[in-house]
Amino acid sequence: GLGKSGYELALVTDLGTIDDKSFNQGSWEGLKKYADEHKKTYQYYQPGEGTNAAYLEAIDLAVKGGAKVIVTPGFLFEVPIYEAQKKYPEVMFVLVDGEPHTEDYATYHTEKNVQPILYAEEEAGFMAGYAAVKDGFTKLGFQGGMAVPAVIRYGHGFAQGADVAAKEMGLAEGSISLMYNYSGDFAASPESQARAAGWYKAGTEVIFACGGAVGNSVMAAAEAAGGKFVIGVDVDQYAESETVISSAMKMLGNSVYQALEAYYNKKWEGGTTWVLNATNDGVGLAMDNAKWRTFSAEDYNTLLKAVQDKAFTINNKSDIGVTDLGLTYVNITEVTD
Amino acid sequence: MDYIIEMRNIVKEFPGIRANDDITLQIKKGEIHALLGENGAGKSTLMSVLFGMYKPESGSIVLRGEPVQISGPKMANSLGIGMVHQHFKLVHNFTVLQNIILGVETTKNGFLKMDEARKKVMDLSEQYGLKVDPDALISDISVGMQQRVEILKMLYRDNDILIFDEPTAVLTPQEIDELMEIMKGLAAEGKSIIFITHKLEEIKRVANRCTVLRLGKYVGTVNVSDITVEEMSEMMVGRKVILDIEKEYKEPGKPVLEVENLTVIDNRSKKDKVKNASFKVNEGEIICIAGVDGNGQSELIYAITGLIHADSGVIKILGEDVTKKSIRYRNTHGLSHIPEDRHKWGLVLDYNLAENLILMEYFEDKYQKCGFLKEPEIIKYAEKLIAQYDIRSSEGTKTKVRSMSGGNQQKAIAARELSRNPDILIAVQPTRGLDVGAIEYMHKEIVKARDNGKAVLVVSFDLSEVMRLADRILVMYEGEIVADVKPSEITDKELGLYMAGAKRREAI
Amino acid sequence: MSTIFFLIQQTMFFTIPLMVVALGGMFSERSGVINIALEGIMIMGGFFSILFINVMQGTLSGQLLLILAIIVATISGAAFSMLHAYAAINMKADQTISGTALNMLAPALSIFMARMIQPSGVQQIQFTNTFRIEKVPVFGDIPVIGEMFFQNTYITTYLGVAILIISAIVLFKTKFGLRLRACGEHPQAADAVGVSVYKMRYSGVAISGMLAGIGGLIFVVTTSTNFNANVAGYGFLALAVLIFGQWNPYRIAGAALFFGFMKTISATYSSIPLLYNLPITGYFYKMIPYIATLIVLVFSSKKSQSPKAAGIPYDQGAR
Amino acid sequence: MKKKFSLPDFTNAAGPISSIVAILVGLLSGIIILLISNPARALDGFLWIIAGSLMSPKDIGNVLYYATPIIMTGLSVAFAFRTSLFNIGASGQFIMGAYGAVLVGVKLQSLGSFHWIVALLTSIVFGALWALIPGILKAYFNVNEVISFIMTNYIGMYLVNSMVRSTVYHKLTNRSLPVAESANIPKIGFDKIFPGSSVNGGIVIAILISILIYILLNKTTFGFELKACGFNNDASRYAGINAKKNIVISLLIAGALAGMGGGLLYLAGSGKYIYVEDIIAPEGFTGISVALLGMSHPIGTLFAGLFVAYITVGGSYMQLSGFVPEIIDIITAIIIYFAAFSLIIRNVLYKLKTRNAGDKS
Ligand SMILES: Nc1ncnc2c1ncn2[C@@H]1O[C@H](COP(=O)(O)OP(=O)(O)OP(=O)(O)O)[C@@H](O)[C@H]1O
Ligand SMILES: Nc1ncnc2c1ncn2[C@@H]1O[C@H](COP(=O)(O)OP(=O)(O)OP(=O)(O)O)[C@@H](O)[C@H]1O
Ligand SMILES: [Mg+2]
Ligand SMILES: [Mg+2]
Repeated sequence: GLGKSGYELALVTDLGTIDDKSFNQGSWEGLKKYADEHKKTYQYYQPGEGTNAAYLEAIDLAVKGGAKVIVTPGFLFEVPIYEAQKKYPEVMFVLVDGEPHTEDYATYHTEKNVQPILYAEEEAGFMAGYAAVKDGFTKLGFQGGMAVPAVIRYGHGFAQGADVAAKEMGLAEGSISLMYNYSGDFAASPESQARAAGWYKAGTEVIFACGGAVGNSVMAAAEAAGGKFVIGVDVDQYAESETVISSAMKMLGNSVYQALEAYYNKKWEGGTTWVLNATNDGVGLAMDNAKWRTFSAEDYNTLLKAVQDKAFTINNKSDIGVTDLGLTYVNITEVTD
Repeated sequence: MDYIIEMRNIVKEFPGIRANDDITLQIKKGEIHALLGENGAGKSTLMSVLFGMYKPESGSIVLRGEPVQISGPKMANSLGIGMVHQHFKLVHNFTVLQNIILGVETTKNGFLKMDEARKKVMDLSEQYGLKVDPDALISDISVGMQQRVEILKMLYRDNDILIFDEPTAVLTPQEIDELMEIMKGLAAEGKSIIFITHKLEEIKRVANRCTVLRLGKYVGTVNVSDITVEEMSEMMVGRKVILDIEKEYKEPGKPVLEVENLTVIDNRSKKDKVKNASFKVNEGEIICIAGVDGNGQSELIYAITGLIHADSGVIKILGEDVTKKSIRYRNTHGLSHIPEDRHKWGLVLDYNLAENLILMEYFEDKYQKCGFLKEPEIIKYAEKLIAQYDIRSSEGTKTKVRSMSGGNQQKAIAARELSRNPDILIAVQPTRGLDVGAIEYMHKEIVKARDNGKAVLVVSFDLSEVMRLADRILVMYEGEIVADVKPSEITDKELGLYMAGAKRREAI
Repeated sequence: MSTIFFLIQQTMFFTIPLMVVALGGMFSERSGVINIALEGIMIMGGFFSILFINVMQGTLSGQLLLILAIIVATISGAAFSMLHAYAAINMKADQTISGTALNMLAPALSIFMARMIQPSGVQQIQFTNTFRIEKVPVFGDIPVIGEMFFQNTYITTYLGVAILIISAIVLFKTKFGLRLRACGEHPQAADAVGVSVYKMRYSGVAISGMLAGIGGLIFVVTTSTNFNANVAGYGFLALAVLIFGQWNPYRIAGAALFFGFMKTISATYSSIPLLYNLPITGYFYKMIPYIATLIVLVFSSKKSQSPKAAGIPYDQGAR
Repeated sequence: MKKKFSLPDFTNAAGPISSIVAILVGLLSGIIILLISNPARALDGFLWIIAGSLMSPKDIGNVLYYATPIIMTGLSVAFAFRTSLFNIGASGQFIMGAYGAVLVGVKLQSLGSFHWIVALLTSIVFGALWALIPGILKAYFNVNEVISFIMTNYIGMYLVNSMVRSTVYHKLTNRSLPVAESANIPKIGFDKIFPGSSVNGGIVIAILISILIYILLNKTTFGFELKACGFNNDASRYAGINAKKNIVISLLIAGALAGMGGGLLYLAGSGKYIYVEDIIAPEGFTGISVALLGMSHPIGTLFAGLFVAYITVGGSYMQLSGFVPEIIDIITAIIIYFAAFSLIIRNVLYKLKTRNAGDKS
């Protein structure tokens, strides 16, 4: 009886695991929540290696396992889903963080059975940077993980938010300092701990930690430094460390949940991309457990409204460098590779 | 009875061989008892059984009238049995003192107490005339001193049954004399000694009784005073052995190997190991280099064969300067070398016999074509050598050399080096550890090479070998050649004086 | 000045786990057993001790919890290392093979067990760090020294230093150390004077297991707030430190310090203006510790000597 | 002794036999682990492991595809073992080779049908050159190769990351650009035989190289020298062999093999890119396992690589029964652990043989 009993809902992980504190985990939690509430069988699959072919194989496996809906978190699935959407027209795909296209980016095409979800991470990052400066911080840090588009958008938004806030507050040009780095991995390591410790030592007050478990190393450094803070990412990370002052969130779980709900309620919107941003509550700043000194819930609501109303133009290009953003109030020290 | 130790009907098997087959050995208190037998006769095995390192398949051991089960060296020690092994068991980077106390350390609160140990060692050293430097590293001291350390190890443990497995194979004549005296002294104190050696005259000199083994079986026990050396060797081998070499005088031909003003400096100590040495070896001549181990013989040979480079001087083979040439070049231009340490240099133990037999020639056109080995040719050649030199092994050409006996390993090297038809044959300690039968064979081969007009250079610490083989003798002392004599013109005693540095030739 | 204090403190985070694990490896190799399984043992030690902290942190916290966790790490590391000891000593196995197997087994096993044990089925194990010492009483107030060594630290740092001193004493001043070294150099000699080679080798491997287990815990506690079945290759780096340190406790400490300092420089150069302003790329800084180690080795390796019998199974019958 | 009849030569067959015993023990422990984690589906899970990779031509094709790079890194490690050197640095050589292949694959598009050959040759050269550093350090400065390999693994990883970023970087995805179609290794019809899988001509190359290495080691004077150096460095010097040169050459070849592994994988046309991430390529460490399971014999390594790929593909199917794929790693680790016991198994076989021989005489 090989493969008789199936799993209706499936998730295929990319290079990370379902507890990577990032999009795999967020998506998995949404899927699990829906499945538990609605008594659906579910399973996740790990591909054999990080190639398009291997992702496709894992999708084959999920289909073989009886999947009706397959959630694929991460832009790495853009090309595999482009293939899979035609290969399995009767299977639904939820593509988180990406849109199907060919390998050379020449053709973008989304079939009816694919629900792509994109997030305006730059808006979440923007709000975090804005709030930090408004809260009185002038020495900021951004610690990304691998320089993938979502991480880059968070970081660029963060820098822009800080810039706007500084301008509003009438601070001098260049008065906000920003240490800026991508660690190159998503793992906790002594290197990331030491780098953050160095920044804190040199005066940095708050670091936006945006790279899965890299954040845990930043938190360890913040705890050691004393009186230093961390801004978490993706989900509200307040529980992971005393030093987490707030988190820039994208509602991964929610959106996956919603996509599944739409499917089972026959309201599937496949074929068109959901862009989740501040306007539709797809991204935001965690305020419930926030420890801002002066930045209040009211301030946040004002900010959120402004972002929703597109009062700011936020650059969301991920193929430029942070110094190309042309910021004047933020003095960026890019720790490049 | 009044035997201090009796091994009764001991049987010990290894995979495929019965190394001890129903052997009985009885030792009296205070006697020196020699154990005699060919290579592989089972002497070391029997002693390992006594020392608790092997568990025999059957048989019993009775110690001071009580049957005992010796479970290991630790127990053997506590029963008063000590052993100087054929291959010394010393930790090379420990000091003399550390080696002596290892296993019976005195401690206080878990920390080593070296002072007491040092005093006891120095006392023993004085009492028995066993001179050692307690703080020297084993790797820095001579083989003779290492042996004294081994003996001190036994005395330090208050052992009164002492086993010496081939202790003289590595010693100089003077050191052998000293050892003999020490052994006699120990016996006189009431200690019982088992003495393994291949040298019959040594047995004659010190032993009271002698037990002979052959092919793992007990042959008999005799009073040494009742028997001649010839009878003993016949008992051991089962036939008559002729050790005296028949060598006819030959007029030496033209020089083959010429060494001029050779100096070798040790990299580490910066001392010169060979000082300004000059000599010639001619066609049809055997030159023996005598001397105490560690006086530069090894370095001299290494420099000639190319294993280390000479710091100054010239080496010529057949008139050609090879001082700067590679090892391979020398090997292919007339030089053959039977090295002193057959396991370190002479053999690739994990290669089979055939592979070892072509080790110096695998690259010749006979054995390869376009870089591919010609297997049939190699096997054919190996089989020829095996037959010609009577190399015994379990699986012929396919035998892993590691599993062969020392004697046969030596034969394999000799076969390989002699069959290359060299102009100059260098043999270092060619008979070390071999039994009389094998020595006889080896000597014959060396003389045959000389008679065929080869130049032969032999290095040996064994004076009787030197006297027997040499057409001319060079003595090395502290890196210098201090004598150049004919064996007929010198006595053993005089040679010993040269070797000890007490005498040097007037001028060159 | 404060930059120097900072660099010293950070250097300790790299140095202490590397040194402790390398010292563990030293005991194993000095007894004659090559231990490339250090990485795997670190992972197992980290796994069990962090799991212990995770379970107990509701009821306990602070130094007591850390000390208990250290004990757990010690025991679990020692227990796991027995697999290597059994293979290497009793089964006379190729020590590289069994070490490789354990390095492969440890992460897979700890992910598997974490998923089995934890109700949420995740592989990461969370913990709250309640172990940092802001300032050691009395010592922390000593000028200069206090700030350098007794502020913002962990007891594991002092544990590491204690392990170094004890290791050196045990190795060079005790009967145990003498016998252990003899077994790694010339086991036949040790056996012939009644030293049990098996026992000494088991002890050596067990100590390496204990120290590597502790090292795994130290590594995780000081650098993260969760455990994810890896120690970032530090077991292999510790192996390199062991060789670099030529199997000698003091040299190992020196090698670990050197490497830790280089690592600190490469990770924190961005906050040291002098270094940040040099025209050197970040990737080059990342490579510096490894390149520097190679260069130092070129000048120091000529006379390097490993324990003679390390890696060779001891067979009583063989000669 | 006369031979009337004799047992098959178990002492020579002992290698394969002990590997097979290890595999059986490993699989047995796998069943136990499956039973512990979910007894109800353990049998299912186990059947997947055994048969999952034989279910369709696609799966068989994928076994061959996965086997290709690890056979190469396995050969690399095994080859160095033959000269008594522990190539724990195959990861660095592998990624260097991968970079060389990708560089040529992306940049030199005008090469036409030679493109893949040049790309592959570049990977060989890059891998070889990367192993040259530890080789020279070992031969001429006595630097322990284990430590320099570990160091060059890290240096290689950072260097490749840095070079990818400055030469063939795709910023949107933080990885290397895709190689040109012409740089992919020809499928030589495998896409027809094993449709849907990623297998390509690379496996044929890997098999040919295994055989080539076997011949090189066992039939040539060069192999004779290399092995002699590995077994006994002093004796080979005595025999006039240039041991230093051989260390360097041996590591050059080992590096070339690992680098070629990188080339074969990244030119496979399966959509593999070099990610700019600070993680050491795992293929090098898998190579150690494969070499050890294959008893450092080139042909053994070939089969060991196929076997590891076989249970890995089967293991991914096991997820259908709700098991995590880490179980495969556990099983493989156990297999390798028991493979280390081969000496004991060999001795048992030897005893059986000699007892038998003894009875007859
Ligand atoms: N550990 C062992 N395993 C297998 N066979 C052995 C072992 N030790 C000795 N033998 C065999 O037992 C026989 C006796 O060997 P032993 O070493 O006792 O001889 P010996 O009389 O001391 O010789 P020698 O004069 O060369 O020292 C030899 O044939 C040898 O091959
Ligand atoms: N592990 C082993 N397995 C099988 N046989 C062995 C083993 N060790 C030693 N032998 C056997 O022991 C015998 C003696 O070996 P050994 O090397 O001691 O020879 P030897 O004549 O004493 O030489 P040496 O001059 O080096 O002392 C050989 O016949 C060899 O076959
Ligand atoms: Mg003997
Ligand atoms: Mg002998």
